[in-house]
Amino acid sequence: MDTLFVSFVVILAGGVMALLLARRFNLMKLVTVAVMSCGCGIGLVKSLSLLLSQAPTAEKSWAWLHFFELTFKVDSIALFFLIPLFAVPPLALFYSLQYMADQQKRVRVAVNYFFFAILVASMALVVMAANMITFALAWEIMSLSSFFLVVFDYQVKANRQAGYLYFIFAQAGAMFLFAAFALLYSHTASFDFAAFASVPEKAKLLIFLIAFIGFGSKAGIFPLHIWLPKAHPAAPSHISAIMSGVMIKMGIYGIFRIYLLLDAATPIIGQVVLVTGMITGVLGVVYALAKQDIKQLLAYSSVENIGIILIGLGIGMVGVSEQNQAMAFFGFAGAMLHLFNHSIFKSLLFMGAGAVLHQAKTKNIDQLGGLMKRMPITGRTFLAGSVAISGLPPFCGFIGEFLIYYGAFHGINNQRFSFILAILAIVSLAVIGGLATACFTKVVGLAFLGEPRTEQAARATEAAWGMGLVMIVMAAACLVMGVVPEPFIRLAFAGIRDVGFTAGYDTQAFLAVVRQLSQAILIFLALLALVSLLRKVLYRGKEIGSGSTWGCGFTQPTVRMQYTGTSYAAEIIDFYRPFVPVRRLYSGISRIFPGKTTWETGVDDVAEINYMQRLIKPLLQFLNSLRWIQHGNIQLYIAYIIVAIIVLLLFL
Amino acid sequence: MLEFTCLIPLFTGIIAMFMPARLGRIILLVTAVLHLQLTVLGWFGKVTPSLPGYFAAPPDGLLVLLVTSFIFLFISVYAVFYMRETEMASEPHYIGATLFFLASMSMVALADHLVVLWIAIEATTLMSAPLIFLTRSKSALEATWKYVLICSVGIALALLGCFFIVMAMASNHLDVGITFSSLGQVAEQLDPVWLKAGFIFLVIGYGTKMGLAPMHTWLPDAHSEAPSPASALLSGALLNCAFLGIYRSHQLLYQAGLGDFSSRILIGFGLLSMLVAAIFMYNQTGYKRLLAYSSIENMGVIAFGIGIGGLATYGAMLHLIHHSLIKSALFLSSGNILLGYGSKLINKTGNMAKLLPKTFALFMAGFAGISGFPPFGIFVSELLIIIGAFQQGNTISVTIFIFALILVFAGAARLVMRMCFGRNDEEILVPESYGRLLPPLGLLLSSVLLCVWLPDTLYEKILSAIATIGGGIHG
Amino acid sequence: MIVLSDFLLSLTLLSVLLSLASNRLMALVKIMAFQGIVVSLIPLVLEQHQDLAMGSILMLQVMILIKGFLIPGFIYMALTKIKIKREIEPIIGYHASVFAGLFFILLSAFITDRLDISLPGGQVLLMITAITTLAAGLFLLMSRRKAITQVIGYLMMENGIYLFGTALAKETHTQYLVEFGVLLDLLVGIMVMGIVLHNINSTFDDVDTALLGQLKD
Amino acid sequence: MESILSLCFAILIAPLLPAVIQKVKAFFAGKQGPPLLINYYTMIKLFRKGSVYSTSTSFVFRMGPVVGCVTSLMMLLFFPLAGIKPLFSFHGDVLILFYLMGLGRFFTILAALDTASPFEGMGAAREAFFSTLAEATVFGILILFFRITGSLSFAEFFSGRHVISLSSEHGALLLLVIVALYIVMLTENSRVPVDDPATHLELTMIHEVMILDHSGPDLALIELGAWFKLLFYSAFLSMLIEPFHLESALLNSLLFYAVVCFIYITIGMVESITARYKMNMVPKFVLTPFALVFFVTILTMELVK
Repeated sequence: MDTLFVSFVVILAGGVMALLLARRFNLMKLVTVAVMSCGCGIGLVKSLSLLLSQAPTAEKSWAWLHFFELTFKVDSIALFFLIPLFAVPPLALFYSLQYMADQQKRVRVAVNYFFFAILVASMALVVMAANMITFALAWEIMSLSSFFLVVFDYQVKANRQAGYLYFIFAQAGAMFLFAAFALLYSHTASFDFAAFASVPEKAKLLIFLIAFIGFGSKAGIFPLHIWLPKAHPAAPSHISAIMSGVMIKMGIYGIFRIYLLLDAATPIIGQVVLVTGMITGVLGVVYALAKQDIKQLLAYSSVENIGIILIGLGIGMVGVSEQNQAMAFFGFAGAMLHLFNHSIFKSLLFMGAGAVLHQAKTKNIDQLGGLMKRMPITGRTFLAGSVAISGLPPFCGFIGEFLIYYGAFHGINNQRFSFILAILAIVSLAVIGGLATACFTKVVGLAFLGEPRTEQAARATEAAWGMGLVMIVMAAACLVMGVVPEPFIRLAFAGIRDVGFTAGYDTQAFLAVVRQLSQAILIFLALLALVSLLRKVLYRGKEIGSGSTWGCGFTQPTVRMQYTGTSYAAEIIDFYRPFVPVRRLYSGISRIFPGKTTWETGVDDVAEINYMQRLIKPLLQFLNSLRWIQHGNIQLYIAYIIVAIIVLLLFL
Repeated sequence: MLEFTCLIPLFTGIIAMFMPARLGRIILLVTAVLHLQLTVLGWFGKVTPSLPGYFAAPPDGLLVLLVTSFIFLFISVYAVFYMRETEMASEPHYIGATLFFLASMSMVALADHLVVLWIAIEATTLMSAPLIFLTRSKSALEATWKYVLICSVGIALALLGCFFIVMAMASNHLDVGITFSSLGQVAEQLDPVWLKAGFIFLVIGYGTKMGLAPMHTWLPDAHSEAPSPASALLSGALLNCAFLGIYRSHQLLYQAGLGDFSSRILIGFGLLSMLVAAIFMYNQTGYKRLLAYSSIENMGVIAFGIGIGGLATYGAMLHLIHHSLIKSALFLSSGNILLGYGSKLINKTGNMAKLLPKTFALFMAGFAGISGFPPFGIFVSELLIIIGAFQQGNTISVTIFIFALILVFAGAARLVMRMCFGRNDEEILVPESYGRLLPPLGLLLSSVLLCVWLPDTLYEKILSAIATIGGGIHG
Repeated sequence: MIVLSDFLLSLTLLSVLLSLASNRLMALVKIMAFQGIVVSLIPLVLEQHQDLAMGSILMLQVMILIKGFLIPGFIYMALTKIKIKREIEPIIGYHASVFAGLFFILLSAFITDRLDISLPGGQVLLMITAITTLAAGLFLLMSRRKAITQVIGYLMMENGIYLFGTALAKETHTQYLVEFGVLLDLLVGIMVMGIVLHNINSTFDDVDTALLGQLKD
Repeated sequence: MESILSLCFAILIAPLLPAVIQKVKAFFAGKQGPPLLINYYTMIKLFRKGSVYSTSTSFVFRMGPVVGCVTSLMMLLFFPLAGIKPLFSFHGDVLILFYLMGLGRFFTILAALDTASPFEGMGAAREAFFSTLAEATVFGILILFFRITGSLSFAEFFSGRHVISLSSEHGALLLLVIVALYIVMLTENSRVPVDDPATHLELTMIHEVMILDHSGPDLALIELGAWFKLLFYSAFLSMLIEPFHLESALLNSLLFYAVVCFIYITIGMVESITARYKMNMVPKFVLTPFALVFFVTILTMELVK
């Protein structure tokens, strides 16, 4: 455990070095990245070895401010969350070496690295915290540092707004957490996590729900997700990768942790988590489909994946309350594995999007196209990531979902309500999978394939080699984890080792299935190779012509006639109309010889609209209507004092 | 001899009034250092008050005195550099008034006699009025007028409150000195109705001074119109002094077994202040006014915490310390902003991150601190208040409390971001200088330091202070 | 003696009503001077202050000097020095003000009755006067536009509180502190207000508080 | 050995059966129709040809047919044709198989989008949409089967203790499932009334428009994939319909293929006597089986304990 603290110190040292060396840009980047990666590496190795060696949970604590204690504890769950947390940042850092190339902003870049270091360290502390004070402390530092990372490009107004929104959600979420902790403390009179289980059963549900809102706003559950699709596009891409790949998982960690600590008997908790997961998953992917901004789309896709993870957790929780060990085990393990996978492929995709943004200067799908030829590495790795995130074999996304399915199917034999929940979970997973396919075929098909829609896209060239290398590594990781999933599944199993209810579940039968699964994937790959070979043979020595795409009768089709992202998604969006309001702006046609007319559509977030219309606007109106209080008239100010006295005297 | 904390600044203030500015600055700094030394000596009990019927050094008073003295030193250093750059016409006046102000605040902290406390608090009003008035602009005049008049009215009512408390004693034919310490010993024999009436008037009166809504109306005007070092003093030190008056009264009621009554009133005022501050923060036009409303909000937090009792009182005391440190740092950096942009309007500022990077860092850090982010201490204090409130079962009020905190944060964050990151293409009038950067930095760092390591003596002092109102970390 | 004290108290009440009805600043200042003297005299004629110590007498003289002459004189000087219209320009009219004053008397009688405090003999009227003066002072503060009338209102309020103090507090407890405090407070307060007033006048050309309504949200 | 033979037979016969549909349609139209072996001829013709590729396309365009074909083939690999134990099978294989189908779809769509054509995207969008809905139905069916048999493998569905069969105690439920699966089959294989493979207006096509630019062996692979897929679905259906389990594998196979043939004929009949739906009606049509399956699954709450 001390080694882990050493790694924090190294990471933080890297961040401080960035500040110290801010004037020498390239040296600063190199040193910082090297030191911080080294720190992450130490942490990664240590946490992996701790996890695999089945070491007993270690604990360490310091006294703080006289009656608090900063207690840290690593159990298997914490260790499991530490792995992506230490694995992704070095890759993101390496990527950032060439991504953050603007010498003009060197101080800002240095500050960015500084907060990056703090973010990574604080996330690790969140995971290791073993009492609520420690947790809250680390949690708040995490929120604050990530805020500064989001507003890196503050000159753009949208980014400022995104940062603002994120800030509000972070703080409001933290307040909910504080409330939950305070409620816990009022029952246990102890800050220690271990005391949570002694809370009376009646209070547990309420506490969980409050904490769920707090953690959910960080994780991005629907409808608390609205900061996510704004903040992620605003941040630099390697930061988005960290935020989406690792940081929002802290919300999941919190939900999981508090669930385990409360050890509540009520089935409602699991049901709430499961249903929230389904809603989050389906709506997340529908919104992702509706967006034309790649990074925004990826952010919504993160919402979707949070939904999938929550479905997994929810299945696990329902399994626990139904005393169905298999269901619980696979639900939790699936959630863990999917979370791990998501941190890899989502980071990959954000980095790909960053490369596109860097080279083509736009994130809008409807202005891209044909990048596969111009940016072959980015294109291919992005394709791999897309397949993975759609949950399709042979990439890793499938494996996590497979586990969740497995758990959910074990719930089919339950009775009544939990049976229906299991059905709904499976169906929504299937729907999410289908929609994710639609969503990512849209991104790949429209941004990378076809013809460039704008000049910028046509001029794009491959990103710098370092960025490409990182993406290749991650794509390869996705493939390996998909084809040989067993070690990673074992890792996930090790991760939930300390979950009381599922402990001791016999995994041998399932691991046999996994080996067969892996075989099936290999068979598929072999067949694929075979048929490709066959195709090669069939084409050997034949004339391969090339020409323009057949325009179905149009003799001169232009690139502007390509199908756009908006039209691609239109029909599916229409199907989900009540939840996904489409905004249409049409200038209309008037007069006999009409002038230029415009037609614009966009999809607004139904949660955002409702917040604005139902909550923010009335609230602001109400506040505004009270502004007369400070009218500047001194006579009435004195009257206030008199009124206050009279009112108080009435209480006498 | 602890009374010298009042007398020294009083004398040096008189001297400084008639000295040239250059000498005055030295006098200011020397006095600040001397004052701090004396305070520290008093803190450790080396020096004690020598007029027992009138002055005493209870832990709460010492706490406020220390905070006042500490931030006064930093603000004085800042003021010296600030005045050099602004070429303030009436610099001796400023130095004199600020020293008188310090004297009166020290008197508040040490006062034990009901009426002495009252006189001292009224004196702070009168001594600080010239500080607000210093720029002599129309708006400064208006602010001063409102400040003096409203506070005087409030304080006059507090005097009535003092009479009522005396009456509470007289009507039961008790005969002890009307000091808080001796009243506390006979508290249970006091007439409850008079005591409660007295408390109401004291809360209204001192609450006017402390900026509790709805008596807060002067505060945003005065704090925004005063020169920045003076605003920092007003917000960081004066409000605590007024709070001390309320705290003592609450203490008295608690000892008389009427703690519930006074707690409820404090909770009510606390929440009302936070909500009122929230109303005016989200759409504020001036950043100094924004900070002023934030002070109202924080005073509300403190009142709420004291009212809740138990663990929350400890939080409230921590909040008092950290609020003073952070808010004065914020006001000091707002002075830099004012010099830089030449305007108090938020719309005229912007892009601080580029134009005034160091001030930006301070301001942003201060904002993060005041909003309750670690490593600043308000994180701990707010958390403790929330925990304490839940522990006491005040669910509804703590819900409002949290709601108000979120509202205030949302309102302030928008404007702070506008200032720090918004567009602005104008030139900076006065560049940053270290003399005006280091004092706020020092204040912020001390907040961080106190959040990392709280000296035992401070901890024990806080505990013994809150023990008298039934607060405590295990309560 | 009872008669004398009641007489003085009635005079105070009269001055209160007069001040509410007066439409000239100069007259108002004179009324306040009168009220100051009367109020200062009241402790002298109260029953429990029969045996006057040397200190009290000294205090009394200082009191009369300040309340009756110094402060009104100061305000008078301010009035003559600054160019202001001499009308009071009330927000609430004179007649209404007088009625309000009468209402205050009724109200304070009611409150005194309800309070039912064991006041040492014959001080019921004292309480009534104190509350009325206090209320009327606050009323002046709220209902008059000129800044200078507000100062006078404040003065009147302080008179009321002072009366309260004499009614409620025993000498032994306060030991001149109340008097001392009130005087110091008044003196410095009025001085500060006067200086501000002067500056307001020179900056705005008038002391109408309508001009002092620029700082708002 | 049996398994390999059965698989080879299925692969060989897959191109033959669609010709049956064409025959039926011709019969209804009063025409003679193409010969039964027409598809083999087509295959040979296509294999001999070269290709023309659009300059817009990339490697994804060439990958599409291969992946599509292989994923369909995978289904046959794992399916117990005529009740004969498949080559490969494990608990949970249905999940990966249907996801592999998804992969095939993924690449087919991408290949369509790769052409930068104004029309192929249209087909791709519809394909993505309808198959999402169909997938939900398929998983609904899997839930039901799991409820009945406790397994997640094609092989185990039709062998072992709890066999899915019309003659079993859940036979009544199965009728509804058969209807549902039939509709899914029509959807997934682009048949009338969802799609019309014979249509010639690009604007109204779904699957066909996506492969407009493919030619030569690539097109042949696509066609092969489509035939495999159709065969898989009809095999699945016929395993549900046909309740007999004869001792002899040969007889069993005969019966099985007879039923498969019958299903192909019904497809032809449906195509002959119904018109295709308007595009906006299709989602409703595709949702019908989902509703059916969901209903059935809920019913099992009482029936299957």
